[in-house]
Amino acid sequence: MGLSAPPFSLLDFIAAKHSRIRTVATMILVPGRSKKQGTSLNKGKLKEEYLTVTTTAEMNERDMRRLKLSNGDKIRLKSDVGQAVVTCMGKKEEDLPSGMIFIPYGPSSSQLMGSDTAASGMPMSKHMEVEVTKVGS
Amino acid sequence: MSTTLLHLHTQPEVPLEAETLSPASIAGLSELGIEHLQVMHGNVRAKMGDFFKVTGKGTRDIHVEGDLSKVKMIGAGMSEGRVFVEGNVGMHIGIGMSGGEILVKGDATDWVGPEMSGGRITIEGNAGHMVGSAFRGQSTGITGGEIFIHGSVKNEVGNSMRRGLIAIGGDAGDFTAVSMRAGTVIVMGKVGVRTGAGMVRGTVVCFEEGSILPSFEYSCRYQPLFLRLYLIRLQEHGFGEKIMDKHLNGKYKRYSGDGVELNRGEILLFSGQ
Amino acid sequence: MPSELKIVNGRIYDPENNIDGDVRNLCIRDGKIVDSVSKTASRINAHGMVVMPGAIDIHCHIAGPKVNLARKLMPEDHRLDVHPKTKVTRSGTGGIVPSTFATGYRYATMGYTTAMEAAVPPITARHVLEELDDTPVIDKGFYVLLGNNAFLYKLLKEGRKKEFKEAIAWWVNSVHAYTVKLVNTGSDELWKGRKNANITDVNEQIDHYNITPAHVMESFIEAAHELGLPHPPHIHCNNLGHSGNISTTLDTMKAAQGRRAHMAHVQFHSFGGELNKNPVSGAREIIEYINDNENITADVGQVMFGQAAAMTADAPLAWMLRNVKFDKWVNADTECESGCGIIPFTYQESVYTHTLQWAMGLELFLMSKDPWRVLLSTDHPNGGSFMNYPKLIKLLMDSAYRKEALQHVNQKAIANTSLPELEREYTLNEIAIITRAGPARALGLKNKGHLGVGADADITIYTEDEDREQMFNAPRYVIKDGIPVIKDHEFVTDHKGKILHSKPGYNEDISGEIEPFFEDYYSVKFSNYAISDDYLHDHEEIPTNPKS
Amino acid sequence: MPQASKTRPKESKNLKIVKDATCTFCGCVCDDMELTVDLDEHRITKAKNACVLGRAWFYEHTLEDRPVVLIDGKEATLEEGMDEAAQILVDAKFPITYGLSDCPCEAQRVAVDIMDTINGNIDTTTSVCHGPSGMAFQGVGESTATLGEIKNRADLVIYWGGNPAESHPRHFTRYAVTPKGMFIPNGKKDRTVVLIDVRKTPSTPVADIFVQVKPGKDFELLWALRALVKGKKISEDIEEQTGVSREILDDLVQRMKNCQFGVLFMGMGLTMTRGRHFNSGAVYSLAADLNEFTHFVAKPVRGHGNVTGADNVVAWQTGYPFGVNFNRGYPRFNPGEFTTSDVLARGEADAAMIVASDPASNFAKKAIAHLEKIPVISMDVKETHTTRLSRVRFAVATYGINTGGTVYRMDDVPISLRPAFDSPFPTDQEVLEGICQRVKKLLSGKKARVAA
Amino acid sequence: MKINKTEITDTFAEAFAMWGARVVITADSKQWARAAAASMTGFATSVIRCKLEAAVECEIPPEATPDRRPGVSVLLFTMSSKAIAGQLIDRIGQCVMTCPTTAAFNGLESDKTVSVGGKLRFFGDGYQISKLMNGRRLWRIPIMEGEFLIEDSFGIQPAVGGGNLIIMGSSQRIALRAATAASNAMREVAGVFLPFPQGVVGSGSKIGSRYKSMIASTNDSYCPTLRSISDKGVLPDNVAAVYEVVVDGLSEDVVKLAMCRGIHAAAAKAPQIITAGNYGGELGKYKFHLHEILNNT
Repeated sequence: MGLSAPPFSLLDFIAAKHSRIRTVATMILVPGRSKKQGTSLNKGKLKEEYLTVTTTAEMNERDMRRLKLSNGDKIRLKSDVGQAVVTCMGKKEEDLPSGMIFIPYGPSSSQLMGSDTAASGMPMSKHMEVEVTKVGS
Repeated sequence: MSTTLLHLHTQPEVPLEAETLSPASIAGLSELGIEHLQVMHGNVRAKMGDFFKVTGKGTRDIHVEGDLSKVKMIGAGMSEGRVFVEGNVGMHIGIGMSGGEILVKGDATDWVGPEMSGGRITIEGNAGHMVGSAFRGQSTGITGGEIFIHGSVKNEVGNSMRRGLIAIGGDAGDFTAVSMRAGTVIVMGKVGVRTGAGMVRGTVVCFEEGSILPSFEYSCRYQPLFLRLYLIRLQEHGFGEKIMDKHLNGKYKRYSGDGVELNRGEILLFSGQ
Repeated sequence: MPSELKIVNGRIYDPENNIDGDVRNLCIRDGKIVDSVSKTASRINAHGMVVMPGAIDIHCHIAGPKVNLARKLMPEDHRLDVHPKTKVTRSGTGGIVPSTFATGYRYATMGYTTAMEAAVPPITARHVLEELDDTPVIDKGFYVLLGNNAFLYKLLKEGRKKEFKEAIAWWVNSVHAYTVKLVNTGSDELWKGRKNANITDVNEQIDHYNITPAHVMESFIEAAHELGLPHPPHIHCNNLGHSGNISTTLDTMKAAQGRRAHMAHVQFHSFGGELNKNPVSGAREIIEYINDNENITADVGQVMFGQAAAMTADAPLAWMLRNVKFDKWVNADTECESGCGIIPFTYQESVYTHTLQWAMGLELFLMSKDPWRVLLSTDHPNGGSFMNYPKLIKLLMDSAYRKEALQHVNQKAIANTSLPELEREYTLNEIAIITRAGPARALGLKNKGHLGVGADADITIYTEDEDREQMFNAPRYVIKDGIPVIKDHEFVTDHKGKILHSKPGYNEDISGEIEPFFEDYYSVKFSNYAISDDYLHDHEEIPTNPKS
Repeated sequence: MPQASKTRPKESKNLKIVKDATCTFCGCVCDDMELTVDLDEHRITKAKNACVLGRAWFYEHTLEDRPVVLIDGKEATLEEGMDEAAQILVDAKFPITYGLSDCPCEAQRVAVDIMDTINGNIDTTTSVCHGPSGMAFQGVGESTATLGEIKNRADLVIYWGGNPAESHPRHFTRYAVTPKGMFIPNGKKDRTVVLIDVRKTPSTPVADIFVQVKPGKDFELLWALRALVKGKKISEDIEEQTGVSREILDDLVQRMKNCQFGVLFMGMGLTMTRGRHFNSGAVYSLAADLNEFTHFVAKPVRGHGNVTGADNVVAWQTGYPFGVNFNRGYPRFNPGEFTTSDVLARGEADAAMIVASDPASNFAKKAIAHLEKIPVISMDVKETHTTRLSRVRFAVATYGINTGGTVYRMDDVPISLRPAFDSPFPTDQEVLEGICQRVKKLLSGKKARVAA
Repeated sequence: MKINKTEITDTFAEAFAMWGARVVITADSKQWARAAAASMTGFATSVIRCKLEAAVECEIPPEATPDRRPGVSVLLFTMSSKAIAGQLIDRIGQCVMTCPTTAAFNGLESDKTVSVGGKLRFFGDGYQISKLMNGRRLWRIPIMEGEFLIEDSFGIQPAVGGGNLIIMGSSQRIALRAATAASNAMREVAGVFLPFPQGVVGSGSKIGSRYKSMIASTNDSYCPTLRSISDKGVLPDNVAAVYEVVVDGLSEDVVKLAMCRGIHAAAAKAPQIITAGNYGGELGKYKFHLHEILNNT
């Protein structure tokens, strides 16, 4: 039995709040682990493979179309505390909700993370609001 | 009324733990005696005089000047007297305080008044997380006293508080009054999410609409008379601009909760005249 | 160069050697008591002081996964009781579950030089050994929890008694345990497999195995007897904390059929009355049975008012307590081996059951006819901290103090005990028995608990004080392995104690039986399970006395 | 792993097989590795039973040509490195130690000793991993079990906010989903697997039920489940709030209450998002609530090989699991005050010893900026951003590959390591012991730091 | 001594030690506060039969009440400190809590307090909520209109009951005019109240009776109709009617002040005689000598 929540769109919701859409959008960045990140980490964090893996962001294809992005385009992610330029890759709409970006943990995601831990020791490492801008192909 | 003046002349390099900067410790001491009080500069034992110029012998009232944002535990354990700080303060201001008054003319950071049981702390600026909160593992937070923050605060205001009044003139972060046992938290600005999560008893008042957890239930829109008493008291303590007639005379939406606990707490959201 | 020490003019209490307060000298060389030492030996003048062997705690919970969970669980408790370092000792935190260093030092500051961790699931024994290595000053060992072991149950179900015995020996060897521990035998399967149920009777069938707790306990007692373990099975009976559990406790003692068995924290198992009603004291029935049956040893598990922590392999018990007081609760299931429950707890004078338990413990002590077999413990931290021992000693030695204490407790509870009529006062000699010589004998520790030639030079020297609590709270000197660790109440050096363990002999073939079971039902490889000798550090093997 | 196999050299003759070795890459700490070691090449050529991450771990940890010690970028001897490190630590007023999740307990114990000796501050990667779960544990406790118990008994397995297929690949296959157990004779067929996450991941296909929660709404969903389990009402807009319909919630509640032995595994999707420790606390509380109806446990799925060991060591030595400060000569604990991310971001630490971790790439910008300003001592098997900014850097042997020792699996089960081949690099433990001895010497006698 | 034409007898009013409490009733409007106060002070004229003497002390403007709503202050006296709590609980419970929009606050700072809200809270049937503000504990009792707010504890203090003036006039009209004037003046004094209707007593009593069941009976000495029958007759010939003005107060001083003002106000209306009632000084703790009051107040 496969119950599944209906799709919903964060982007639509956010779009209603921000009028300037198309090439700039506010999205939720969720960094996490991936197999590639895990395997490349063992080679070395200063090695190219790891750097490539941790600077590749996944995005819903519909969002990419809306932002006029295609696979391999460079985008700038900007949060309250920093920014990072990463490469974007499309994901099927049913696999990644609209409005969300996934990126493997690494120096790029750290650049965007605030230092406040809310008296827990843990910075908010997942779920960051970022502004997405296309910077080049 | 005479006061003892402590002026910060040297900024600490690392956090300075100065629980001796309190009426409880300086009372009756000479200037020299106060300068010789021990403080901890990181892992190094130091003297009050290494950082502060002291004027006047130890009285019940202390006046402190300087940017004390690296100075922790000011007013620790005080039961009487007054501490007046002209500047920012570090963590754990008023820790374990049972009486007297602390007034800070600047910002505070995390843990304002932990383990407080009486007295009053007023912060004219902003404060950080864990204002009037329990330390981790404690099932009971503050057991009395009043904490008045005129600016904004961050998360977990009044975590597990058992008694007392916390008033926030500005905004509060997430988990306001989380696991509250009883007592009152009044937020005059916006609140973050998950207000009152796990509260057993007690009252959270918000002047602005906020999100309500699914385990809280709406009960009515009414004028809580008791709240007028609190608001009048707060008007008398410098919140006059924030608390308007509409707040005194208006209606509040009452949500009872937390359903996962005893369900005897309440969130009161201001909802106009 | 040999290290020599001579303690002169002390009043010596050494019950094992029938010395009851005589003024004598003690000679020590290289950590052992000897006949004489050279003139260059350093001296301690113990004139007017009381000299006893170092005390031994036969039952406490001081190391391992459950203890560490409890530590992590209670930062608020540590915060209020810090343990600062000194120039020679490490820092730590105290409270009801102290850190390892604080545990060792605090035992030492009360004159204890040996303590036995009473409940260790074998799969986590490596953890226990690591912690014990960080527990300074005292010697220590542990009892391995085998009473709910799925593989052993399988053998019993199949009626393979010989393999059962071999497997026990394999386990004791593999984890470097001292003896076996049985806790609420048979309950684990019901707890984990039948939605938190519990065994209620020693003759009840255990799910899936067609055996009963009584049968399991009998089999263990028999196997331990045949293996000649230095200490018999250490048994935490069924139905702990339930009214009327005395019948279970009596049934359990009878199951020993005259063979040696140790009943742990017997106070918790001396409840009279009817199930689900208020308990009354059943201490008299229990102690009379123990008095009459020399095969039984017991530790009391005295309850002391104040902070405690239920910390037990008896998971259903912790669950019951959790439903009384909805506070933080830990449950930890260990695959094929054990359960565990932890609850912070406070014993209050005003509460009926708490007072009753306090009184029952004292009744057991005061009605005991053989101090060699009814030993002092609080089941730390279940009945209260080991730090309460001096106060407990005062309660036993000072009837006026006891009467005064009786005024402040729940009177309804006291009315259901015979404590007010008990006038007995323990003597210093008897205290030396229940805290030193008795535990040593029960444990089969020939070199401990006495001050005869050849004994370990673990010695405490007290300044005599009418207030026995004060006296036992702070020995003037504590000598461990011949080295004065505490002088004039202060630590003068750090010291590492050793691990005490036993190595019952067995036929290696048994591992061929166990290995397939591991492959099927354990989550670690069989070859990674047994613990290498590296984890023993300083250790001493206590010899077994096999019967076959 | 095709890339690794491409770089693998032709098999030489000097081979050794290590059976039942342990992989320390992730918190699964699988101890059933069969390693083929090329002793001439000093590398592992085959890691039978290892997952994709484990294979990378074993294949990639070869002996690199690096100096053992660099001081200010210049090569130095081990002794010089340890001297310099000890001096830095002793000179500091607020020295910190951080990391420790990728080294054995024996090394961790020495690290705590050093900080106790110098009245420093010690914290582990726990604080940015499941530290929030540790804090939640301190608030409400935990019903938990070893992984073997889950293999043997769990008929309802729920993963919340985690993606084990990519972070802990063998969690499914060795412990919790597919293996057959004592009362789970048919493996996965006898279990119901539920996955709750904000997005579909490679773990999703394993689930019988996938519940997609709106980002940042885990707590609300957990709270609603708690209320339903207790038979309380919940607000009608629950689907709007969380993205999960009432029908799905009711179904989930029934399954949880009626199962024989349930388990809730939580990932960092809970601890690292808004709510942090409260999210974990909600999971623990939900599991505790469910014990009124059946047997239920909850477990964090912990990350690094020995992060659980770090928790245990720090806890048994100090009473607290992480974020411990010794400034006053005894341990104190307060997450947010003594946790590394905070003491760096606030600019408080004045020297740092980083063992087996890489804060310079994982921490927030502000914290990294401060790390760049203070003297740093680092120990790592590879070059990292942290080793690069260190004043004293030690290249060390890899635990579990070159060295033995004890590690704790995510369920607190301790396991001894079986090293595969020797390394010319010192172990973390040796370096730490060298520093510890030196620090003790520098602070002996009158200079000893005592309690204040 | 004479004021204007009125003779002030050289005698004293004999008064008794009582225990007093002050309840501040607030409500959304003056009317509801008054209604509650009227109800609460009904049947509270004399301890002899009512067990309590009570009356409105004054009305309080919104700016002076704890919740900034219109308020009424009520004083309530009983003979013993034990009796007062029960009276407060009954009367607040039946007369204030039942009255729309009201709340009840303690109006006396005192070291000695009795639990009132602390008992009335049980009306909340377990749903009551306690609030502790600045050392004052308040109870919120859920009721049909919303919440009833009452303070947990009320201060009580020793008080004075039975201060009096006896006003004799040449006609009933003159005597009543003088008594009414006295009453009005006396009620202006803070801390006192006049327990009888409008403060004036037309049927003063003496202690005892020829009937066993009566502890008090008509004050025959002052009854004009008995001038010739009663042997104790004290009424001068020119007196046609007598009124008594009874005053209770929180202290001797306020009673004296009230009596002083009362004498002057009454005297201005020219009754024949102003005197006071006593029992020869045997029964009461306090003696208020009229001349002394007039000279010293």
